[in-house]
Amino acid sequence: MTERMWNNHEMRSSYDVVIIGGGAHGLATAYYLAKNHGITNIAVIEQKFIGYGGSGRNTAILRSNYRTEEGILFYDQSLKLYEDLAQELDYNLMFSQQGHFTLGHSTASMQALTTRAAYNRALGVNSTILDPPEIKKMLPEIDISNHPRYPIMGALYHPPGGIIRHDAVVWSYARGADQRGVHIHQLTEVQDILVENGEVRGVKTNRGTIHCKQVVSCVAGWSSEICKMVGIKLPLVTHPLQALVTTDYKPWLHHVVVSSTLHIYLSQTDRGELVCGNGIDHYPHYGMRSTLGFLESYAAHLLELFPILHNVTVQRQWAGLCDMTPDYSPIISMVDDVDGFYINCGWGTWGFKGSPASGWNTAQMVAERKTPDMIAAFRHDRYVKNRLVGEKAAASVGN
Amino acid sequence: MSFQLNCPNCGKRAVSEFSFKCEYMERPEADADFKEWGDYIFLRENKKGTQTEWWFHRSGCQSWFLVERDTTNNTDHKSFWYKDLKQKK
Amino acid sequence: MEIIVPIRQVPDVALNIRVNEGKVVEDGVSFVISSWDETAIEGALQMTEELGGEVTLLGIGPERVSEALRKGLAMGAHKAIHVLYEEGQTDSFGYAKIMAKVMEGRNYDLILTGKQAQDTDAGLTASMLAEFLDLPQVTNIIRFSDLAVDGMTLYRKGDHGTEVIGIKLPAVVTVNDSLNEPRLASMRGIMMAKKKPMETLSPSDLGMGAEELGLQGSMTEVLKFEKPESRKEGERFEGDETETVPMAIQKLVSEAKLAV
Amino acid sequence: MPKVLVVAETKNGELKKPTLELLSLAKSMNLQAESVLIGKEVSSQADLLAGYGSGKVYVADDAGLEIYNTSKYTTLVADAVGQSGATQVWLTSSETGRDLTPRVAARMGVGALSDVTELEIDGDNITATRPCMATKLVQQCRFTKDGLRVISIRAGAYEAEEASPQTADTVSLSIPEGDARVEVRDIQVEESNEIELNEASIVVSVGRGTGGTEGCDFVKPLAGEMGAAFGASRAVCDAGWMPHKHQVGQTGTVVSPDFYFAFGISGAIQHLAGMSGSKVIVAINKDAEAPIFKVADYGIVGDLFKAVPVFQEEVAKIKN
Repeated sequence: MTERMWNNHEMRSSYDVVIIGGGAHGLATAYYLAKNHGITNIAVIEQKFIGYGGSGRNTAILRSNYRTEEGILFYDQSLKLYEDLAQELDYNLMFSQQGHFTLGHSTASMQALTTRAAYNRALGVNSTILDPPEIKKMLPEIDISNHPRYPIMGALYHPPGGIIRHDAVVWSYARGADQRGVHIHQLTEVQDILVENGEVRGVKTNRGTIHCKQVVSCVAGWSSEICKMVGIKLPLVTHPLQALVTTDYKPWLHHVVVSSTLHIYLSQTDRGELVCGNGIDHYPHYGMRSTLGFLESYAAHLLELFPILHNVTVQRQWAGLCDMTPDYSPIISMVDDVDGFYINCGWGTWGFKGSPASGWNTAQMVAERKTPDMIAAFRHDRYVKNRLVGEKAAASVGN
Repeated sequence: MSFQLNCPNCGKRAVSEFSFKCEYMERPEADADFKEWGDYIFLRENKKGTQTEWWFHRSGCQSWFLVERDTTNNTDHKSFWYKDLKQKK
Repeated sequence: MEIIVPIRQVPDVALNIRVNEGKVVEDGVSFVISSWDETAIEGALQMTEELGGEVTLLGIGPERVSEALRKGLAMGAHKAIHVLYEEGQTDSFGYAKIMAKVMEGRNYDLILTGKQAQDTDAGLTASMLAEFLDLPQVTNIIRFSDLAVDGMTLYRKGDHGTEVIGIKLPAVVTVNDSLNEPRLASMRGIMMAKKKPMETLSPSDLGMGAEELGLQGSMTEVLKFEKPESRKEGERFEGDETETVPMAIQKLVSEAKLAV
Repeated sequence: MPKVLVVAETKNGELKKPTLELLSLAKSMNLQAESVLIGKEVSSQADLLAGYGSGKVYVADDAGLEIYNTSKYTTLVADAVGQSGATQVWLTSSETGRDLTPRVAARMGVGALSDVTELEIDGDNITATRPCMATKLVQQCRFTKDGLRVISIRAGAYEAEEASPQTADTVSLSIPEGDARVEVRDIQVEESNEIELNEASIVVSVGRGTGGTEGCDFVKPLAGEMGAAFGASRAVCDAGWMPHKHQVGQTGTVVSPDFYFAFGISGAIQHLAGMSGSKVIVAINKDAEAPIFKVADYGIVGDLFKAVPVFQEEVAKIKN
């Protein structure tokens, strides 16, 4: 019998905090609430199973080379938490800080990358601009000739960026939270959130009602539906994002490579598979289906960068849901009109790398009932107050 | 799986010919306050289920039109002109 | 060798299939090439790799079938024929008639396809096609050998053993999935598939009228689909085998009336 | 007046149980039935067919019919249909039946329904129920045009009653030439004297969990001791651990015995589709998460190498 990573518990009729969503963000929040703040009477409720959503469907790329001060500091905290996470959770997360390339294919994108490098360095994040021969030295198989439709003009190189085993992050946060007394309830679907006189009273689920004074919504692509239950409209649009994994290939790619112009990013796992991701589908959708069109355009773009890969075969493709915000920054926020309700969403295509800092700060916000400085910029109503945190220029791919 | 979108002008075409624009919302009056306009610009229903939305036939007749579509599957959607939306109501 | 591989696009039966009011719910279903047909594509590719010639895929059905054909082209097939056909209520007889029309005037040595489609599980169309074209048939093959442009040896899984059959081409052959492990599409294959020729035909291009299509052109119809009463997990025995096995057998004898 | 022609199947000169099931079904429905008997040295079986209620028996007994041959069999069945004036042809859904059903139907210019598990007959109006989508669904079908009804029926869908031979009214069919483009050369028979998978009331099957030929051979004696047919998963047959004739599943033999014992079979969809018609399923597997447990009436989580000897002891106890 394999050792269970977390236990099944009877559902209590009340908890101090209910976290909706058993992905990396929800579980990290539960873990840090227990570890940093001693709050352990917590239920994490998940409609399917742990890691079913974006946490199990992303391409597990980590980096902090963002564009705004708020973004850079936040993702830098996240990356630093990731660096110590394997030791802290006593779990091999296979974190490999192999370095991260963002390729530029136009003068405009080189300018944007140069600005990012400067901002990054000013805030202590390691980022530099490389020219094509320097790129070629580190990625010998890349085509830096002027034959492709979009020749490479340079790259933003970010040495601390890398990849991690995403399932292991989810499982180890779940185990860490479980060991501290948190209850994880899978196959539990939220039907309503109970609010009285502007205060949270509980959560109605398909397995009965749970009484609580604090509810955290960490449901990414499904956030609009959950927040509607307390009368909050969000600036989110849910789009699918597709990815694929190839069959094993010789160890060949030792860095993460991203090209926003070609809409692709790829990395190689320790098993030799290439994990490849794309931009989001161009219309909103709640279905997680993969398309042939994605496969075709991906293959064409990949071979422009790396002609050597023409024989590599596709093993599997899949899709996940992304909750896109207008400024490509997340929402981590209290709500003025509903005391005890917290929103954690807007993770779009950039969520996995943010989950430790997201959990850390959300936990602090719930425990202290006030917004930590680190995430003050990420309020849900910043849009209508015209306080956007523009990270579109730092998104992996032009969506 | 991709699907074919029905353009009221050109008929069924591959969805890749079109641009999704935005879910349909009533536009505020010109003299509406800052908050009302802010909500209109940024906030979305983002409905899981049937919603009415703006589409644009980018690689075709360049028409803007409305589509009633279930966002959990794309089958059996309805396409129509804006003026017909008014008639519906 | 010129090989035509009729393929069928089916709902992925590995996933949950839902029924509403007697009909299969297509929403949320992902469509794939029927797995036995993938085996046939692989078999055809191996044959042409040895003898030269081309593999032509044939798909009949709505627009979405073109995706299945392109996936087959990405595996390495050379060209495809898509009969754009929206008629849902067509039986094996009706499909075999359409295929027979497609074959008219075409040059081919072999029609190779799956032993049955994964959605109907009927296994009728290929043999009916063989009869309509007056061609010999060998179904359910698990191996082939002695490949030549005019014939080959086929090994058919029969009721009493493996039947060894010499066949002269042209012929209709269906494959068992033990024949091979279908290859995956390569990046280059996926990219090249877009440029490979795809011939799109309508039933009227084939000279077929309404009386030959849909329910009118069929001999049978499906009245309704139902979800069978699904088996429920019964009793589970965990622990030491010397205890669990006698316990289970005792129940088998007393509850289920096992007699040996 | 409907009249059924049953296409009889034999093995080693003896009628197979599914054929008798078809005749018993016709009798229970009060349908007039005749049969066609094809093979080498099979004439002696005509009396048993008559005993099961077959009126005329159309016989083609020839050395050249020892191994199944699509072209010859199709011609013979079509000939028998013509002579008998049958309005329905019933076949079993064996490999022979699967090959022959569509060819006969097309020869007669009609459609067919295959692998039927339930028949409702009102004259020649037939409603048939058959599994589809890897048995995830069943469909109810019917014939829409007038003419001959060609149907193949799954083995075990109906019971065969006991009956004793009677003198048959036989008609000899003339032996056709067969298609010169096909040469049926040989049949590679792996073993005999074993119970046929689709006739057995108990099936003992092995999967990848046996680890190899030795593991399969370790379980096999249990089948003999239980009077069971011996089956295997596709993984086992493709790996060459057991011959293909043992394969249970949609690609091998579809079985619906009273008892199905799965040793070390995880339960791939096509395997489940080939055995989920079994009345009682017993699964033995080390992996508590194996999908086979979802369909098993009795699931034993454990090591098959430890479980088999205990099974043998217990079976011996029951026998005494």
